[in-house]
Amino acid sequence: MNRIDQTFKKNEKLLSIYFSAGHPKLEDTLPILVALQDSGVDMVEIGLPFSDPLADGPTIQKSSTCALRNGMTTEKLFDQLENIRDNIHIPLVLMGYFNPIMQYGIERFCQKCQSIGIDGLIIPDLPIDLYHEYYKEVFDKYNLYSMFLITPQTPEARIHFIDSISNGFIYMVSSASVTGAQNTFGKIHEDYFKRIANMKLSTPQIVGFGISNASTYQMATKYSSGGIIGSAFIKFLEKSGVAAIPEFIKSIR
Amino acid sequence: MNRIDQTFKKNEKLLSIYFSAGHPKLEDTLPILVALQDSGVDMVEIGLPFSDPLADGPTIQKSSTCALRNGMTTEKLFDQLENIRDNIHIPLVLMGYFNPIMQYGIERFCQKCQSIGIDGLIIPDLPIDLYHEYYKEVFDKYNLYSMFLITPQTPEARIHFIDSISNGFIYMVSSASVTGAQNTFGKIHEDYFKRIANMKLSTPQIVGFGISNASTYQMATKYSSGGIIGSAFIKFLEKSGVAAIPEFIKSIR
Amino acid sequence: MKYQVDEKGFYGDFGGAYIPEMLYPNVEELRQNYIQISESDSFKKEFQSLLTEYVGRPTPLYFAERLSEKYNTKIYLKREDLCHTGAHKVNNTIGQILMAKRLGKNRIIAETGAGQHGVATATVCALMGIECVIYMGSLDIQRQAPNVARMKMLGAEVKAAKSGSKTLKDATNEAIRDWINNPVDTHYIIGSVVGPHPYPDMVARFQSVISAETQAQLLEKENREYPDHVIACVGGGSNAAGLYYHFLDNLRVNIIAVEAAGKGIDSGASAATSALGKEGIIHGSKTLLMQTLDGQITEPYSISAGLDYPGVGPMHAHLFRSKRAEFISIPDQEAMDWGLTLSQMEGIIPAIETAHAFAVLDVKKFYPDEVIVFNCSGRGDKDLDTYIDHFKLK
Amino acid sequence: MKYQVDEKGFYGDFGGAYIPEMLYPNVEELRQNYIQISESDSFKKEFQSLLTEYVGRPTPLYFAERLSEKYNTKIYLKREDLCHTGAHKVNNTIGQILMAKRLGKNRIIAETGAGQHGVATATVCALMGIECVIYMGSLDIQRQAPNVARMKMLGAEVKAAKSGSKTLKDATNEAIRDWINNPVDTHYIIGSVVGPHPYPDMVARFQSVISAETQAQLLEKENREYPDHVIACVGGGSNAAGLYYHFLDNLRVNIIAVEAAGKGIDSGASAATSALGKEGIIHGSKTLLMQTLDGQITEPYSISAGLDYPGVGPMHAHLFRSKRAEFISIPDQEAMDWGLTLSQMEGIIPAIETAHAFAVLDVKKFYPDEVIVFNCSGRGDKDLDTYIDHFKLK
Ligand SMILES: Cc1ncc(COP(=O)(O)O)c(C=O)c1O
Ligand SMILES: Cc1ncc(COP(=O)(O)O)c(C=O)c1O
Repeated sequence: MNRIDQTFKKNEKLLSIYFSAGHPKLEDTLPILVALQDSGVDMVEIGLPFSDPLADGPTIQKSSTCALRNGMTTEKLFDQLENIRDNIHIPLVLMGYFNPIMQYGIERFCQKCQSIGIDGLIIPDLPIDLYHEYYKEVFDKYNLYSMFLITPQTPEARIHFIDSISNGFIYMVSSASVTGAQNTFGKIHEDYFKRIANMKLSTPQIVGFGISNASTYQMATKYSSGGIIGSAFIKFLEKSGVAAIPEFIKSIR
Repeated sequence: MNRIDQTFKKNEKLLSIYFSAGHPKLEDTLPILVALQDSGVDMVEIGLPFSDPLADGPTIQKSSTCALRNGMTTEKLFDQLENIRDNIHIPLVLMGYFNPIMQYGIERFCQKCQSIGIDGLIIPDLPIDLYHEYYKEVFDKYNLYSMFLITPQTPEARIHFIDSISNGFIYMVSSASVTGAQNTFGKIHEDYFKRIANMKLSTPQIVGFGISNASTYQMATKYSSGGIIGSAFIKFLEKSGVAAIPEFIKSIR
Repeated sequence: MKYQVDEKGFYGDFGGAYIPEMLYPNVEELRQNYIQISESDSFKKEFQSLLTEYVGRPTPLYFAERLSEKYNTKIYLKREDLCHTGAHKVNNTIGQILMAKRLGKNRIIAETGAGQHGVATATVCALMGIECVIYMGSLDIQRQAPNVARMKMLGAEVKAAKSGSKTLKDATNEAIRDWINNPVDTHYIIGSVVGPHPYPDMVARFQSVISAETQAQLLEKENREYPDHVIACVGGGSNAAGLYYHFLDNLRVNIIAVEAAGKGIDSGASAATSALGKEGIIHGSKTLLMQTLDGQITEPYSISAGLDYPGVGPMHAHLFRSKRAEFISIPDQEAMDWGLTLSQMEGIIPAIETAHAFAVLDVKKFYPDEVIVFNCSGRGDKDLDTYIDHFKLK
Repeated sequence: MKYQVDEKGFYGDFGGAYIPEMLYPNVEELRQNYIQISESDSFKKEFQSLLTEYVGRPTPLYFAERLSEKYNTKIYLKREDLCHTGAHKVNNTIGQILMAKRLGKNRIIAETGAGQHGVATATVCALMGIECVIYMGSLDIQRQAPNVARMKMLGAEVKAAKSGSKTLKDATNEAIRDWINNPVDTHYIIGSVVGPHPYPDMVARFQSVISAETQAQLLEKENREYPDHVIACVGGGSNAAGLYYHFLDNLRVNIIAVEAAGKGIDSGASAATSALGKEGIIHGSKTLLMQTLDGQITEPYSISAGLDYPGVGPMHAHLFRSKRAEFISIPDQEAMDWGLTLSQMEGIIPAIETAHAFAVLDVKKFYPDEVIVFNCSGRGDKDLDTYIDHFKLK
C-alpha cells in the first residue's frame, strides 16, 4: 500500500508541509525533511524548483528562484534524496512543473522516483485530462500517485471525474489564487469546504494555498482530511532557519 | 524733380547705404544719417524694422529685432525724421515690409513720407504686380517712388515690364539670396551684371545684397549705376559705432 | 458668396501673393502649372494610387458610439489619424512631391510646427529619393521630440529656427529664406493652407480628399451626402479646409472652426487668430493675423505646436469675415482634457491639435438627430510627453 | 500534412493546454465557445465592422518600388503598420474583446512585450468601457516608454513584472497569475499565437484577416491569389500566423519565418527559438522553447521587445519541424540597419520587430518575377529612442 494511503488510514487530519528543494541553502533538503518528520508532520511535498512557476505567488517564486541560483537541478535533487528512505518514513510527494520533468524524460523521472521511494507527484500544469490520456500509464507502471487540484470554480461534474480517477488525495485549493499565505479564511471559504465535504468524494481532500497558522489550519481541516502549508512555512524558514522548524509545527497544531 | 533722379543725374556711380532705424540705439537715426551724408554717401535706405523680415539674412534680422526691442515703431521713426530735411539733402528711401505699412494705413503712410521729404519706398514683399494694380495710384499721388527688385532668376520679359513701370532705380539683387555680405563676386555675378547692363534699360540699376568692401563695390558698379551696402555696414556700425562711419565709407571708395 | 479662391488668388479680401521678387519665378511657375498638372490624368492616377496604396486611404468615417451616447447626438470621426505618418498632413505632401517632380525639382524644403508636416514631407522625400531639409522652431524641436527623431530616421536634415518665438512662424520664415537662397532646383512644400497663392488653394485641393470621402461615406451611412456640422481645428487650416472643401457651398452644412485659445484669449498667451487678429500680411498672404498696432507680428501661444501660429489661411479668414463659418476658441486645459476623454472613451489618443476640436461638444448643444463630423486630424503619439506631464501619468 | 490545429488543440506534436486546474474553467469555457461565437453572424458582422470602421482595414498591400528595384524582384508590404494603434496586434484584441463581452466578462488582463499588444488591448477596453490591467516586464517598460504612456492615457493600469528577465515571458507569467486569482469575471487577452489551446488557434483566426486581404489584393495586382514567398517576423508568431494562414496548405507558397538572433545565435544572448529551442512547455502550450538541459526556461535576448520571447507558438513549432516553413534568424545589428533602410528607401519607419523580416533580402536570393509579401507588422514610433541611440541620430 502506498504510504499516502497508509497515512490517511492512520490520521484523522493530516498536516503536510511544502518547501522548495534547495532553499534557503542547496543542502537543506535532508535537514528540513528530518526536522519535519521529527516535528510530527504527516507528509511532505518537496518542490522541484522551476524558472517560471506560474501557479505560485511571490514567496514560492522567490524560493524557487533562489534554489535555482543555489544550483538546484533535478539530478541534484535526486542525488540528495537517493537514500532518503533510510531516515524518512512519512510519505513524500514531489511537486514540480511539467517542463523539467519532460526534459528529464517522463519515464526516466518516474522510474527514479520509484527507486528513491517517492510516493506521488503533483504537477500543477499537467491537467488531469492530458495526464489521463497520455501519461497515466507510465505513472501507474512505477506505482506513482498523481494528485490533482480542485478549486472553488471547478464544476461539480469535473470534481466527480477527478475523484473517480484520482489516487492519494485531492488537492483542494482554498480559494481562487496562486499560492500565498492568508491570515484568515472567511465564510466563502467555509461554504466551499462544506460544499466539497458534502459531495462525499471517495478520495480524501487536503486543503492547500492560504494556510498560515493554527486558525486557518483548523478551519481548513474542519471539513477536510488535512492541510498543506507552503508559503507560510517558507517565510518562517527564511527568517528562523531549519533548527526552528519544530517551533513552527508546534504553532500549527 | 525727385531727389533720386537728381542724384543719378549728378553721379556716375552711386553709393547707397542701408541701416535699420533704431539700431544700434533707438536715437541713432539722425546721427547716422548726418554721418553718412557727411562722408559723401549719395543715398540712404532707412529700414523700418519688422518682426518677420523674411527676405533678410541674419545680420539685418538681428538689427531689426534689436531696433524693435529698443522701442522703434513707425510713429517713432516718423517723429525722428520730422525735420530731417533741415539737415539732410541726399535722397532718402524707406525700406520696410508691407504689413507695418498696411497697419499704419497706406495712404496715411504715403502722406507722411511726402510731408517729411522721403523720396521713395522699397517694400520687398509688395510685388510689382500687386503694387501696379492696387497701390501705385496712392504712391503717385504723394510723389513717392517705389523701387523694385530683380534677381538673376527674373525672366527677361519681366525685367522689361519692371523697367517700364519703375521710377527711381531698379534694385538689382546680386545673387539669389537673402541679404548678407559676401566677400567676393565671381564670374556668375559678373555675367549677370553684364547681361542686365546689355539690356539697356531705361531705369538705372543699383546692385544690392552682398556688397561688403571696395572690391565688391567696384565690381558691382562696373556695369551698374551704383551699389547698396547693408549687412556689412550694420556689422561695422555694431562694432565701431556711429563716430567711425566716415572710416567705413572711405574704405569703400 | 463664393468661398473658393478667385482667379487672382484671393478669397474675398484675403489671399494673394505678397512675396519678395526673389520668390517670383518659383511661385509663378507653380501658379501657372498647379491646376493643369494636378488635373492631368497621369497626376490624378499617381496621386490617388499613392493615397490608396501608401497612405492607406480612404480613412474610415467612424461612428463614435460612446461619445454619441454621452452627448446625445450622432458623432462621426474622420480618421485622418490613421493615415501613414499619423495625420492628414501626408495628403498634401504626397500631392506636392508629385508636383515637385513634375516641375523638375530635386530638393525639398519645408517648415514644421508639430513635426507632423515635417515627418510627412521627409516621408515622401524618402519615398522618392529626394533631398529634404526641414525647418522647425527650436522650441518645437523640444516639445515634439518624437517627430524630430522620425524626420532624422527618414533621412531628412532638421534645421532649428532660433528667431522670434522659435515656433512655426519662425520656421516658416527660415524656409522662405532657404527658398530665396535656392531658387532653381528647390520646391518648398508648405504644410498648410497658408503662404502665397497658389499654395492655399493647392493645399486645400490636395486635402479635399477628406471631404470627398466623407460625402461618399455619409451617403452610405446616413443616406445623404452631407452632415449637419463639420468641425475641425485650425492652425494654418489645412485639415479644416480638407474637411470643409466640398461643403463650402452647401449652406445646410454648418462649419465650425476651432482655434487654440492657449492660456485664454485675454491672457496674452493665445493663438486664437480670429478673435485676436486683424487683417495683415504673413508669409506672403493677406489674412487675419495677430499683430501689434504697429503691424509687428505677435508671438502666439498654444500648448499644441501645430496650432501655435499667429495667422490662419486666407480661406479661413474669408469664412470668418463672411460668417460662413463659426469660430470657437478652446483653451489648453480643455483641449488636454479632451485628449484624455477621447482616449478613454473611444480608444483614440488624439493629437493635442485634434483634441481642441472635440472640446466644442462642451461648448455647443447639438440635437439628437444631427450628424456631426469631426476631423480627427492626427494621432497623439507625438504628444505623449506633454500629456504625461500634464496629467502626471508617470 | 495538416497545418491547422486538430480537435484536441494540437499542431502535430505541439500545442495542447498544459494549465493549472485553476485556469480550467476559463480556458474550457473559451474552448467550448470560441468557434461557435466567432463564426456567428452577429460576431462576424461586429468584428468586420470594427476592423473596417475603427482599425482602418483593409490595410494596403503596397508595392515597394525602390526596394523592388534594388533587389530586382517584386516586393509587396502588407501594411499592418497602418492599423489603428500601429501594429497587427489590434486585429486580435478587437476579436477577443468581442469574445470577452459575449462571455460576460467585465475585466481584461493582458501581457505585453513591445507594448503594442498592451496598447491594442487598452484601446479596445477603452472603446468598450471595460477595466484593463496590462502586465509588462520592467525592462520593457523602460525600453518601450511611449507605449507605456499610451496605455496610461487609455486608462489602463500597467503593472511591472519584475521576475526573471523582466520581459515578455515574465509579464505573461504575471498575467496568468492574475487570471488564476480572478477566475470569474476576467478574460485574459493573450497577444500572440501562444498559450494554451484554444488561444493559438483563436488568435490565428483573428489575425487571418491579413492573408485573406492579401489574397484578394494579389488577385487584383498580380492576377493570382498567392505570392511566391510570405515573410514575417516571429516573436510569439501572431503576425506571421496571420500572413501565412490562408497559404498554409498552398505548397506553392514558400513560408519564411524570421526570428531574432539577438547578439548572435551562439552568443548566449538570442531569441532564435527554432535554432536554440527544444520541445517543452511554456505558458500552457507544448512547443519549441529555449531552455536549459534541466528544463529551466532560458532568458532570451533581442533588441526588440516584441521578439524577446523564449518560445514560439505551437503552429510555428509545427511549421518548423515539418519543414513547411523556412526559419531564418537575424541579429540585432542587421535588423537595426534595415529599420533605417526601410525608413530611407520607402518612407516607412518599421518597428524593430518588423525590420527583422526585411533583412531576409540580404540573406536569400529572389528571382525577378517572384512575388514576395512581407508583413509590415508595425510602425517604429515606439522604437525611436532605440533607433536614435543606435544610430547616434541626436
Ligand atoms: C494633427 C494635426 N492637426 C492639425 C494641425 C494644424 O494644422 P492645419 O490647421 O493646417 O490642419 C496639425 C499641424 O501640425 C496637426 O499635426
Ligand atoms: C510590430 C510587431 N511585430 C511583431 C511582433 C511580434 O509578435 P508576433 O510574433 O505575435 O507577431 C510584435 C510584438 O509586440 C510587434 O509589436
